[in-house]
Amino acid sequence: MATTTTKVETFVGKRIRRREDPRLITGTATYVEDIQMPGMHYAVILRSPHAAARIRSIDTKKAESAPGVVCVLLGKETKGVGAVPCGVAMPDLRVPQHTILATDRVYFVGHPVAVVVARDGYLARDAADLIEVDYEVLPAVADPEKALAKGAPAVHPQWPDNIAFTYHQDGGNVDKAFAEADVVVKQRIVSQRLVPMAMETRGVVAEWRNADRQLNLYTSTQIPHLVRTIVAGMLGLEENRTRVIAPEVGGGFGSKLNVYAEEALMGYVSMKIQKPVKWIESRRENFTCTIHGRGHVDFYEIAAKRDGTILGIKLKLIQDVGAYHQLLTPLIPQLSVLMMPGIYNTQNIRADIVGVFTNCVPTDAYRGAGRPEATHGIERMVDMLAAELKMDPAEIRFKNFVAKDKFPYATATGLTYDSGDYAAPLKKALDLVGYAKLRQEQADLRKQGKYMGIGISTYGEICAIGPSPATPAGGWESATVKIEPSGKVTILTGACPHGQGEETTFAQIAADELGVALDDIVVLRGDTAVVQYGIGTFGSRATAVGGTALYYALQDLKAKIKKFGAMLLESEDVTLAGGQVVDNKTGKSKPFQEIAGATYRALKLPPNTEPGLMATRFWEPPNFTFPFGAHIVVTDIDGETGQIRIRRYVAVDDCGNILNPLIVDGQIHGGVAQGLGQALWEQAVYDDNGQLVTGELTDYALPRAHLMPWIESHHTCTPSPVNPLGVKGVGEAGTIGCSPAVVNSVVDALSPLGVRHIDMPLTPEKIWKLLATKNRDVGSRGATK
Amino acid sequence: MKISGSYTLPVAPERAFQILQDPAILAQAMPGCESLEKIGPDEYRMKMKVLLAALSGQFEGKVRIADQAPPTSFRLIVEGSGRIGFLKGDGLLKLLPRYTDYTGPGAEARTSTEVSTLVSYEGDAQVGGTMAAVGQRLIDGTAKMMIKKFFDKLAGLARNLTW
Amino acid sequence: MNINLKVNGKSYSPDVEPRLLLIHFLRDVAGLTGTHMGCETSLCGACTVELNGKAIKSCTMFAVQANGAEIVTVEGLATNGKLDPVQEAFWNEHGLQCGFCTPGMIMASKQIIERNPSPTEEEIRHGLEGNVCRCTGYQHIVNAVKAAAAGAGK
Amino acid sequence: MIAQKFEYTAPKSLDEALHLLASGAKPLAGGMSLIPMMKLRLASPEHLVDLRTIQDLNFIREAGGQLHIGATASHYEIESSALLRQKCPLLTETAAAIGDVQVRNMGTIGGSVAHADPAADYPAALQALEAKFVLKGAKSERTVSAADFFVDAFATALEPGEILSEVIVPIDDARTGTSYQKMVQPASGFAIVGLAARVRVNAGKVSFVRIGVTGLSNHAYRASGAEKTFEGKTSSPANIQAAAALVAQGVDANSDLHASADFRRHLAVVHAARALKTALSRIA
Repeated sequence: MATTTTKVETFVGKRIRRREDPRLITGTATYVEDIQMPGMHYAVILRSPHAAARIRSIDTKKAESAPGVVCVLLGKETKGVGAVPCGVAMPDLRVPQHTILATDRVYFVGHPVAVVVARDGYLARDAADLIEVDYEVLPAVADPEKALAKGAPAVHPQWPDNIAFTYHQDGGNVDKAFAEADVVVKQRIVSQRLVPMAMETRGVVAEWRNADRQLNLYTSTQIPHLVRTIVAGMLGLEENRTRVIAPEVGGGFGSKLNVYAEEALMGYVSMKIQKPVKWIESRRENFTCTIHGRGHVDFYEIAAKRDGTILGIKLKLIQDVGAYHQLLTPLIPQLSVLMMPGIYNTQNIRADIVGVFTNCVPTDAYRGAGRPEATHGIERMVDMLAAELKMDPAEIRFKNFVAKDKFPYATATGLTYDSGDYAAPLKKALDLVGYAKLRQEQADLRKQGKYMGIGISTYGEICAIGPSPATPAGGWESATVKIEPSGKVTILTGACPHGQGEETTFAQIAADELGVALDDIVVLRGDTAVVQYGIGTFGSRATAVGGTALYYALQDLKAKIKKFGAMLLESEDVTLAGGQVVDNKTGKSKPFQEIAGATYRALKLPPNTEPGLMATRFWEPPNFTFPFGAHIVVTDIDGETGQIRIRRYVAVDDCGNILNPLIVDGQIHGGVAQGLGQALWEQAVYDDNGQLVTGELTDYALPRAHLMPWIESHHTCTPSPVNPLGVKGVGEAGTIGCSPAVVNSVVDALSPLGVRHIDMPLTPEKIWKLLATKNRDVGSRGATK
Repeated sequence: MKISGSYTLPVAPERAFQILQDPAILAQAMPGCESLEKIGPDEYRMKMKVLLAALSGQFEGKVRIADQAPPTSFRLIVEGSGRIGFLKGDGLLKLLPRYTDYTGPGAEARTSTEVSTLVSYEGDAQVGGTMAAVGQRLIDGTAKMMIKKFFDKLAGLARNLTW
Repeated sequence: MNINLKVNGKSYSPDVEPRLLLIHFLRDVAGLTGTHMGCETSLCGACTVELNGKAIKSCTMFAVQANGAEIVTVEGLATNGKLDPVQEAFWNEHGLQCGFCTPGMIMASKQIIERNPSPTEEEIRHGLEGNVCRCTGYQHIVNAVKAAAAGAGK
Repeated sequence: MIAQKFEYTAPKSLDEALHLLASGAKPLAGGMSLIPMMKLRLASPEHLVDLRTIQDLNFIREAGGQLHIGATASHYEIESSALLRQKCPLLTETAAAIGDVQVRNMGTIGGSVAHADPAADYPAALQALEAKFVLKGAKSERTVSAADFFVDAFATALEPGEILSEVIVPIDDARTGTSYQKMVQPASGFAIVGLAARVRVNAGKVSFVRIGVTGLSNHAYRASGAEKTFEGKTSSPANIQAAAALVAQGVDANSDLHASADFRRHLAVVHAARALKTALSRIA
């Protein structure tokens, strides 16, 4: 028996390459489209080319008799299937009946009208062309502001005003704050519709096993358990006989944090044809039928004293809902309102949201979900305020930050910020970028007629979503840890990572807690038949909430291991360290593996102790976490073409403790790319008739390698007190911090021309027009008292 | 999408007005038009085959003429839909006499004193379906090209038919 | 139509419909599902494979056009269980997250290094123009290509 | 994502191909434009004739004091051709600006030129080079100049049954400076505008100017007004600007989501000046 403890390598905090990668880099991972089953059939969905139309008739005869076709289903046949749910309950929320196939009317381009099932995907596609639908085209409205105007076409005839919901929030005394202000700045700010564009489109394989009354549903989702509960309900199946598997998932960014018509539809098809069926979304469908993000028109007012002290913020927020509510649609703008004070010490807040139906695909969560919109608004307003007061944008921020000794800090919107040192990342970013020197250079360049801008954004965000009362479907997360008789460790997490790397970070946590090697640990997720109920991966929550559930499950097991170790060592006083249980008096030890075997062999059990080593924890977070940071962007503008070149991108993010810096950097980079996408290139544009004119990659411009700047990523570290890991979450930080920094930078560059605001995306043409026209005041002037 | 432009036809406005509403002539002049069949007063059913580079599509639709004010203006509404999408054009055509030298097709047969007609058009074009999603950068140029083809053909026909 | 082609060194002589896309041949006929379809307009690069030594988009080619060709897919890179240096570099540098674009990204990266053994950052980024990644912001991919080039040059 | 059924032939010889084309088949070269449209079912040809399998169409060679490029030479083959780099650098520079690596590996000059996309890159260079195109039919062969070839959006001088078999460009010696300047549409990689310039200077004066423009209107053209203005002048910035200012004159500029007609015109002028300036700087 070994009597010395070996020092085992620790993993948390190290740049450890990911354990999920071998299958991904060798092309052997299994995404939904890779699944093949005997007897598999293929579905193609026929969709509406019109944004609003009545369906007069549908003729499926030719399609039904086409080669290979098994059936063609229409909305009248699937009427018994439950509606696609909105998961949000609020007073006066208008929820249109969202059937899985259109029945008598279509509400947006891409609305599913019929499904063709054939034994071969090519034949299914051929047959879809043979369906004849007679549409009576109706007037459509695709712009939320136009939809609110009197006389606008009604998206849903029963609600002629097109209002889907309203929401009001008031904190402090806004009227007093504005009455006492020396200066009020107002601005309309648009956060345009975006297409999440996960590289893997959605896809579903449904396999009905009649004898078992069992439906197996493989779907590319971030929330397999919620999909199971809801789809089972829609189809009238038993939840315990519905198995949802999220195999490898090729990106989500919120677009797969949903329950879609096609998930229930494929279940229905498989039950009908008694065969497995596969549907893979085309990219065109992905553009027109998978949720979009953002879609805000915001009217901000910010009130301040002449010294720059912010007194209050008002917001009227128009949220473009689209034709229906998807799972969380009405919740997203509420997250914006929660985030309204930003990281500033402002106790007077008023917000009014109006959600508006349009003949477009629904909006819902997209990377950041409500927080990028809010941060973009606040950070633009703070910059405009600084400009109005002729203050330096860094100085006005330092002046208004919530001080670091004020935590926990209660906001006017009802949140309690957990911990923070907001000045630290800004100071660090200013140092890194060489702020004073850059301002000098800027002054010199201006003399030469050149446009260079320095843009700052200091953001806070709401992560680790979230306490259950604040979420529609539970905000806890679960973990099971099983230590097998051989000492190998299996983790089952309710989180559902799809690129975030928890197969690695969770193994790091467990390896350090148990003192075992990373290779001894397997992390399983994404299968409702394997994993206890879970909530899923979104809202920068997987590590902060799911990792904490794992941490507590590990503590339970450690206690049990120590109990067994103490029994085997016949000691009362033992320690678990380095993979050994050590008798603190004698120094004698038992390796962890031997103890694991003993718990299953169960020849002898400690008092009141069951055999085996398995623990499950459902952890309810007491609060959100609130990461923060500062991004600084330096831009040079081509005065002839309006093109923007990003010279420097400095990101200093504070996401609390960092488990794996390699992965955290990757999250920041990817987040920044999506923020830059919104700031510079991306826009989902519908024309007046509701046609999505950026409906393919030919017109929807994405960040590409040659367009991206080098991101200088740095950190400060303020651990969160909310969870024992001290982590805050980092999945959305890059996106949230990015867009206002870019726009602030470009507005700063053009400020000598009197430019004070530009809406995204900052296309060369917009910039050129500002450079070319005399009247450059594109926004309303701030009303100065 | 807004469309506008003008074209000079080598005939007088009265004749131009007639030609522009003659289904037989329209059928010949409209690019890709395979048939035009009267279904009501000033309303015609149309079959059309659009060939544009590799793009090809069969469209069925309607042509309607409205708000006639001979010989100065009328509205032309064209609608078509097919597998690859649908298109709709609604425009006001205004006809003005022109006494300046005409140099377009058919010019050789004319003298400079003859009156010709300046047809100016202004309206909306809509494109929907797959075409709308992938063809954004092509729609403007294509619409212009189709309109130009239409008038070129019409001018040629006018010349042959009129005198 | 009967065609002959080699994929990852293995010969195939399938009878295919002319309209069968090369990617569907690889995935559905040859069973090599590592190559992914990410778009239909030849703009995302997830379907990139090597055809006679050149990186091409297998979703924009019919299988019949590859008659007589030699194709390498991501599955054909590792030899005897040893990863290709580009694969290894993507792993080491965290050049992937969800992994969906990765096979195409790796194939495009190989082409960059084959044509230019010591590419600059700008040349790497230019070489990846045809491949979209929605997760990484490309920075770790650029690092991976650099690392692979440095390693391959040793 | 799935094309309609069609027949496919890979002919061994050009004659065989021309025979098939004469009976209504459509030519397939690199497929970079055609196949995406077929997948979206915007294009549904009944019979495709693959030109890439014809050896006779793939060459880049010098003959008779000119450069001859076969229709199926890929953009990559052109971009990386040592012969062209030395004797027609404008073409290699333009080829390198097309699409992305994979597209350049597969796409062909013949396919691109015959497709005549108004925003394609080659046509600007080929206009500036005063290229000649050899058009072959089952019973015909003719040579058409670039000026006469590009007729309208996607419309060329090609008659049904004819193919573009060869592109002929002149040899530019070191006294000719050339440049291709492009404003890229960020989504598709096509040109919002693309400007190709060829210039020579003699005794301190600009003696020869050719400017080709793509992307601005329905087809690529030569900006003759700008050329005439610049010829005979010094290459001063003011003269460059004065010439560039004329490139969009009288042109019916296209407009789309990515650039209005006005912006396109402006960009054409800016890129013309840049192309001229760069071309001048490259004169040995």
